[in-house]
Amino acid sequence: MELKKDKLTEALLLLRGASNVILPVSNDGAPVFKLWDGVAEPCLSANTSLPPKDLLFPRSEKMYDYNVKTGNISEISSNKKQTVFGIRPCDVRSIENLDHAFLESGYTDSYYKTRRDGLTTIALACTETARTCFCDSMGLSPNDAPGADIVLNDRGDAYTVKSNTEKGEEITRLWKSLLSKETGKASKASGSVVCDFKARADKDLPEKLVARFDDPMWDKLSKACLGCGCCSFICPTCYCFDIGRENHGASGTAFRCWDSCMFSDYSRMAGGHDPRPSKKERLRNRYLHKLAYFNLRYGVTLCVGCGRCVDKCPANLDVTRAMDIISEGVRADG
Amino acid sequence: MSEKQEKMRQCAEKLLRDGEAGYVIGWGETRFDDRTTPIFVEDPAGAGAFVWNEYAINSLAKYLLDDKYPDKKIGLFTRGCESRAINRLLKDNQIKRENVYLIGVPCDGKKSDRCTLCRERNPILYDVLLWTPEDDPPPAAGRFDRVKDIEAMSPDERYVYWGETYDSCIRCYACRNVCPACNCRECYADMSKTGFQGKQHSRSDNQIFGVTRAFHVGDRCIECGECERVCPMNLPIMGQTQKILKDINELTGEYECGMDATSENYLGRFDLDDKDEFM
Amino acid sequence: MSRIGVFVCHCGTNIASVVDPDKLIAAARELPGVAYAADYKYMCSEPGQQMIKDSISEHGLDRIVIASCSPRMHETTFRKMLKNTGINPYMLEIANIREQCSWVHVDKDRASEKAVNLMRMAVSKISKNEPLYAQTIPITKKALVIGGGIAGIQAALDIADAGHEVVLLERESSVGGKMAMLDKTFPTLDCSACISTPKMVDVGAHPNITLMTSCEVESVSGYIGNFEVGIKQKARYVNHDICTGCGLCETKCPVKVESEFNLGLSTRPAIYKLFPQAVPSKPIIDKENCRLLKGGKCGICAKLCPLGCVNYEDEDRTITDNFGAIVIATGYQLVDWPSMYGEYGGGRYKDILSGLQFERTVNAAGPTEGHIVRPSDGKEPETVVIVKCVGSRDPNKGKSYCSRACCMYAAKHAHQILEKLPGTRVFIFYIDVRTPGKGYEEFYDQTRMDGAVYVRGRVSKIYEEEGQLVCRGEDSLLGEQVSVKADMVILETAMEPSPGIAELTSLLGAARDVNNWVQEAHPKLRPAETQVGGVFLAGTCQGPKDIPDTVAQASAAAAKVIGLLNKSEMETSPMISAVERDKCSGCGVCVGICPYKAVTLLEIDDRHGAKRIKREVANVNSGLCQGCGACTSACRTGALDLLGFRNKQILEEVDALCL
Amino acid sequence: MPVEKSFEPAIVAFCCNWCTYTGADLAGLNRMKYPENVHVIRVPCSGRVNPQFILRAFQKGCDGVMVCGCHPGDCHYSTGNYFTRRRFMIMKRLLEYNGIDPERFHARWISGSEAAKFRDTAAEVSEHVKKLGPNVKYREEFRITESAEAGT
Repeated sequence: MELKKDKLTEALLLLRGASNVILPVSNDGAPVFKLWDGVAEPCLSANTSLPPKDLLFPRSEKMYDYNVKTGNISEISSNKKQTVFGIRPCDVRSIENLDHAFLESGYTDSYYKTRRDGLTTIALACTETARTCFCDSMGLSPNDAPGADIVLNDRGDAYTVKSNTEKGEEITRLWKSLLSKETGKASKASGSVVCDFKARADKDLPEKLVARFDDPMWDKLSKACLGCGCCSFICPTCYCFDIGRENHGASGTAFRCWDSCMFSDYSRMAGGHDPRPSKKERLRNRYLHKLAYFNLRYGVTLCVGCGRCVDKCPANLDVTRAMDIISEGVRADG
Repeated sequence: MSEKQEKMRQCAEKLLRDGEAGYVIGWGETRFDDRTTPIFVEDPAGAGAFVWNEYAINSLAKYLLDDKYPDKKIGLFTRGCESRAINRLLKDNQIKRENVYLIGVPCDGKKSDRCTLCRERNPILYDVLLWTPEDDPPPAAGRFDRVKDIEAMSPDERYVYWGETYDSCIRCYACRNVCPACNCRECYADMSKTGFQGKQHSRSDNQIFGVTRAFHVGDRCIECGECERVCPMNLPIMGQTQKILKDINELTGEYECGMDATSENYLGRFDLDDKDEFM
Repeated sequence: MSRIGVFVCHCGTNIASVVDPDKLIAAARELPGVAYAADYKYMCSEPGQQMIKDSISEHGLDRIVIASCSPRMHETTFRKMLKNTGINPYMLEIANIREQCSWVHVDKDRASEKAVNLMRMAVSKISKNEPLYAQTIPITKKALVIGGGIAGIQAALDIADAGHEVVLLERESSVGGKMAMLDKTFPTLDCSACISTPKMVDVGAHPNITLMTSCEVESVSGYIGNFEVGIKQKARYVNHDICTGCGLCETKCPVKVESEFNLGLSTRPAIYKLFPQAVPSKPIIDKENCRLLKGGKCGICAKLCPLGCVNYEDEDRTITDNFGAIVIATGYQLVDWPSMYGEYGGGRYKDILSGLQFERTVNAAGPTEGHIVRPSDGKEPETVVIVKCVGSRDPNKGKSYCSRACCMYAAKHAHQILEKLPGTRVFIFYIDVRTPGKGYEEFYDQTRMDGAVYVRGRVSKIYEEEGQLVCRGEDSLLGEQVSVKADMVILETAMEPSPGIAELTSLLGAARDVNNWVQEAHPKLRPAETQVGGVFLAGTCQGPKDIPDTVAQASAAAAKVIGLLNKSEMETSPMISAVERDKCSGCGVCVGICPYKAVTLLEIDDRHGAKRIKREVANVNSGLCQGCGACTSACRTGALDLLGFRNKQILEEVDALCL
Repeated sequence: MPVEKSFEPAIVAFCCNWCTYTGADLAGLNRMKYPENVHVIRVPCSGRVNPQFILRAFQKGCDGVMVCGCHPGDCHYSTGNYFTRRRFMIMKRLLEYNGIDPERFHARWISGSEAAKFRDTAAEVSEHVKKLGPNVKYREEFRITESAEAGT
C-alpha cells in the first residue's frame, strides 16, 4: 500500500483525531519532535537533534504523591495515547532497547509501561544519511524499522506503507480511504541507503571490551572529555534517572528525572565513596554499557548508531574511535 | 598554516624530550576534516599529532583542572582566550603558575561563532611565543548588543524569551564544565539536597540554574564564549553573563576579567561610595 | 524523625486577643515532626518554663519552637532554660507572633493565619537545627595600647590602675603626642604641658606599664583574648638601660636639622631628645642624619658619653608579645596644606603658620620662648589673620568633614595674641563658628570682646606685597570683597589620620571609614570599639575631637578592656561560619569578604586520586568569627555555611511560607 | 491571569537582626499597622542573604521578596551590607532582565529606629505586589515534564 504525499496532511489529521501526534517540525531549520498542532509542516529532511525517548521516559515525571502524617501514597500515571510520526529506524531500535531495560528481566517499570502501551510508532526509512550516522555498523538498517508499528518508505511522490503490528493495522484501517495500491515505480533510491561512516562493531566486541577494562586506553580516550551530560541526554538509549522529592509540609511529590553517568555526583555513595571517581571510569562505564554490558544482558547492542553523540560532543569525542581501537587490537596513542 | 603547525610540533617535541613538560595539551585530528579534538601528548614522538588550523577551536585551559597537582609542568598551547582563562584560574587559586608551561600561539581567528566576541587574539601571558603577534580584531562595537536587545523588551517578553530558552535546556552542564570560571570542586547544582537547585527538568529549575550560574560567574566571566559553543541546544548563555558584565561596566566603569591574575572580582570587594538604589 | 514541641504563648492578651492560639495548636499538630503542641498564658514565666521542661521529658521532645514575642526579647531566657534540660540550647526557634504579628495586625483571622505561617516557618527551620556548642577561649591578661598621645596615655593609665599589665607603644622616641606640643588648652587656658607631663611621667613610672618608644606594630595574629603582636623596636643607637639622660651628647653634635617637634621652626642635632620633657628622657640617634651612620666620619657623641651608651651598631629588633586586648590610639596629623592650597602660596611665605606651628611659637618652651614674632624677620606682628576650615569642610580641595577643634583653638590663638600683644589687630575668617562644649561659647564670646574681628567667608587668595601678606576673600555677610594686609597668617588646618593607619588597621583587621578614620563598631552604641573583637579605639584615630572628648573616649576604651581582661576566659558564640573542606576549592573569595580576618586559607593534606597532595581550603577562626555570614553568601559552592542559620535552614523557612 | 479580589500575596522579607528586625519589632512596640502579607525571616546580617534564597522564594511561590539591612555605614558587622549592596544591585538587575517584575523584589535599608519606614515599606510592597497578582514566573511546576508534548 502507499500513501500519496499530497494526502499526508489528511492522514495526520486522521491520526490526530485518535491520539496526540508528535512529529518533527522545523526549529530554525533543524527538525525537532513537537506535539503537532494540525498545521505545521512536518520537517523530514534529516533526523531530529533530540531523540523521541522523552515520550516514554520524560525528562522529569511525577511518580507519586505522599503525605508523611497520614502515610497516604497515590501513584500518578499518564496513559495518554501518543503517535509519533517520522521516527527513524535508529530511534525505533532505541525504543526496542528501552523496552528491554524497562520491561524485561524481572521488573516492569509501570510508568514506562503505561506510556509504552499508549505509543504508536510510524517510522520513516532514511533516504539519505548524515555524515555521523553509523547505524548499519550496529546491526540495523536505515532502510527498514522492523520494530515500528508502521514503516514508511519514501518513493518520491508517495510513501509505501508497511504495517508490522496490530497497532499498525489499526492505522492502516484508519487511513483506508487515503491509501492506494503501490505503483511499483521507485523514484528514489529508497531501500538502498548505506552509511558512509563506519564503526567496527564486531561480534566479539563486548568480550574484547570487557577484557580491556584495565587498559590504559581509557585514560587516553577520556582525557578530552568535559564530563558533561550532553552525550547521555541526546542519546536515544540512555535511560538513567534519579529520584527526588518535592516536599510541601507534610505532603509532597516524588519525581524522577534524567541523570547521566557522566556526572561527578552520579555514582557517589552516601558515605562519600565514589567507585567511578574520575572521568576515565565514567567514560569507560558509559562505553561499556553501550557496547558490552547491555549485550551481555539482553543480547543486543545498546548503541543504535544514530551518531548524535559524535555530532554534538563539545570535545569532539567519538565513540567509534574506541570501537576501532578495540577491534584492531591497537593501543590508543595520542 | 603548516609552518606554524610545524613550529608547534617542534616546540612540543622539544619540551617533552627535554623533560620540561610531562605532557602537552593541544589540538589533534578527528575523523572529520572540519573538527579537531583536544589531545594530550606525552611521548615526544607523538608531537606530530598536533594540528593548527581554523578548526582548532576548543579552549584548552579548563583541562588544567583535571591535573591540578602535576609532577611535571603541563605544556599548553595558549591563545588569547586560553591566557585569559589561565588568569581566571590563577586568580581563583586553582592552579599554580609554575605548574604550567604556556606555549604562546597568537590566534588567527577560528571558524567558530565564539570568536566573534574575541578581543584578545594574542596570549596575555606565556612562557614562549611561537610567532609574531597577530593584530587584534577590530574592537567588537557590539559587545553588549544582544543584552541591549533583551533589555528593550517588556518584563513579560523577557520572561517568555528566557522561559522558552530554558525550556530547551537539557541540563547537560556542558556550559559549566567547559567554563574556566566554573572551577568549584563541587558545583552547587550537583548538590540538590542543599535546596538551591532542584534536579528535575522544569522551566523553573532550568531557569534557576541559568540565573544562578550566571550570578556565580558573572563578575568573573572572561567572555570566551565556550559555554555557547558547547551547548548542544544552542542556547544564548552569554546573554546572561554579559548582562552582569554590562551592569558592572555601567556601575563602576570599564570592567573586564582575565586580563591579569590579581584584580579582585567585582563581588569580592566594595567601595564605600558604590551606587545605592536601596535607600 | 525529629520530635518537635510547639509552645504558643498568649502573652496575657497581647497575643491571644488578636491571634487565636487554638488555630496555631491545631495547625502545629498537622506538621511533620511535631510531637507535641500546647499553649500557655505566659511562656516566659516560671510555670510556663516548667511546663516546657515537663513536656520535654514527658514527650521525649528533642527541639522546641516557641511562638511568642520577639526572639530579641526572650531567646536568651529560653536558651538558658534549655540548658537545664537534656536539649541543646540551640535546638530552639522562636516564631515572633507578637511584635511582628499580633501587635501590627487587626484582622483576627488573617493575623492568626500569618501566625500559623510564622510558626510553620519556625517548625520547618528547626527540623534542620543541630546542636551547637560554645567554645571557651582563655584570655591573656595584658593590653597593648598603640599610640602614646594623650588618648593612649589615659587608656594605659586606666587599665594599669585596674591592675592589668599594659604595653604602651609609641612610634616616636617619647610619649606625649600632639598635646605635648600645645601651649594652652581651651577654654580654661591651663597650660597643656602642666596637665599632660605629669601623666607622661606616670606612664613612665607605673609598675604595670611597659613603655615601648621608637616602636611600631609589625604583625598581628590571633583574636580577642589571644593576640600575638610582632613589635618592631627601631634602632635607637643609645643604650637606654644605662643612659641617664644627662644630655651631654647633644651639645657637640655637628648636625643641625629641622626640629620635628617644633615643626621646622628650630633645629636639633642628630642625637636628640624629642623635646626637653620627653619620656623617657633619653636621646636617640636619627640615622638619616647622623654623619657617622651615613658613612661619614664623626663619633663625637660616643666620645662624649661618660657611660658609653652610644652604640652605632644597634639594629632594629622584632619583639613578639601576647595580648588579650588592643587599643588603637594613633591620633591625627594636620593635612599638608601647602600641597592643597596653591592660592595661599603653597608654603612659599614664611609668615604663614599652621595652627600647630603657632602653638610652638606661643609656647614658652618653644623656639621663640613664647614671643609671638614673624619667622621671617623676628618682628612682632601688628595684624594677624586667622583662617579657619583650611582643608576642612572643603570637599573640593580637602576634607568634607569638620575638624571640630579648630573653631575653639582659633579663638584661643586670637585670645593669646591679644593677650601677649595688646593692640594687635586679629581677623578670623570663618564659615561657621561651632562651639558645642562646656564653656566653649563663653570663651568665644570673650575672644570677640577681647577685640578679635570675625569675618564670615573663605580666604580665596594670600599673596605677599611689600613684606606683608595680603589676604583676599569675601565677607559673605556684607556680600563684598575684603582684603586684609597681615603681618602673620595662621591657618587652622584640618586633621587627618596619622600616617600608617591604613597599614595598622589592615594588620588588625579593623575597618576604616571613607576618610580613613578608624571605623567604630557602632556610631552610637559602640563608639570605643572596632568591629574586631578585642580591638578598641580611643581619641582622634576615630575622627577629629578635642582633648576632653579624647580623654573620655580613652577611659571608655579602657573600661571595655578592663571588663574583658577581668575574665579569665570567654565563651564564643557557636553561631559562626563553618567550612566543609571536601567542597572547598580554596578560591579565597571569602577571605577578602570577612571583616574580621576570621577566614584564611589553610594548607591541608589531601589526596588527588592516588596522589598525596597539599591543597588550600578556607579556615574559620572561631575566636575571630562574629557570625555575620557574609562569607557564606559569597561561597558559590556552599562550602561555607553559617551554623544556626544554615542555607538549608533558611530555605526551609522560605519553603514553609509557600505551602 | 485574572486577579482574584481575595488575592493575598505571600511576601518574604529577609531582615538583618541588628537593624531591620529591630525596626520591625519597634513597629510592633509602637502598635503600627501594616498588611499581614509580609513575613520576616531573621538573618544575622543582610550579607547573609544569598541571592539564591530569592530565586528559591519565587520558585516556591512567594509573590514578593524583600531584603533589608542596616544603612551602609551602620552595619553591625561593619561591612556586610556593602557587599549586600553590590550583590543585589547586580541580582536585582538580573532578575528584571529575566522577566521578574521590578516591583516584586525590593532591597531597603531600614535601621532599628525606623519602625515607620518598615511599616511603610511593608505596606508599599504589599500593595504593589497585590496589584501585580500572583507571581507565576519562576514558579515551580512540571511545565516541560513531557517536553515533546509542549503546549499541552
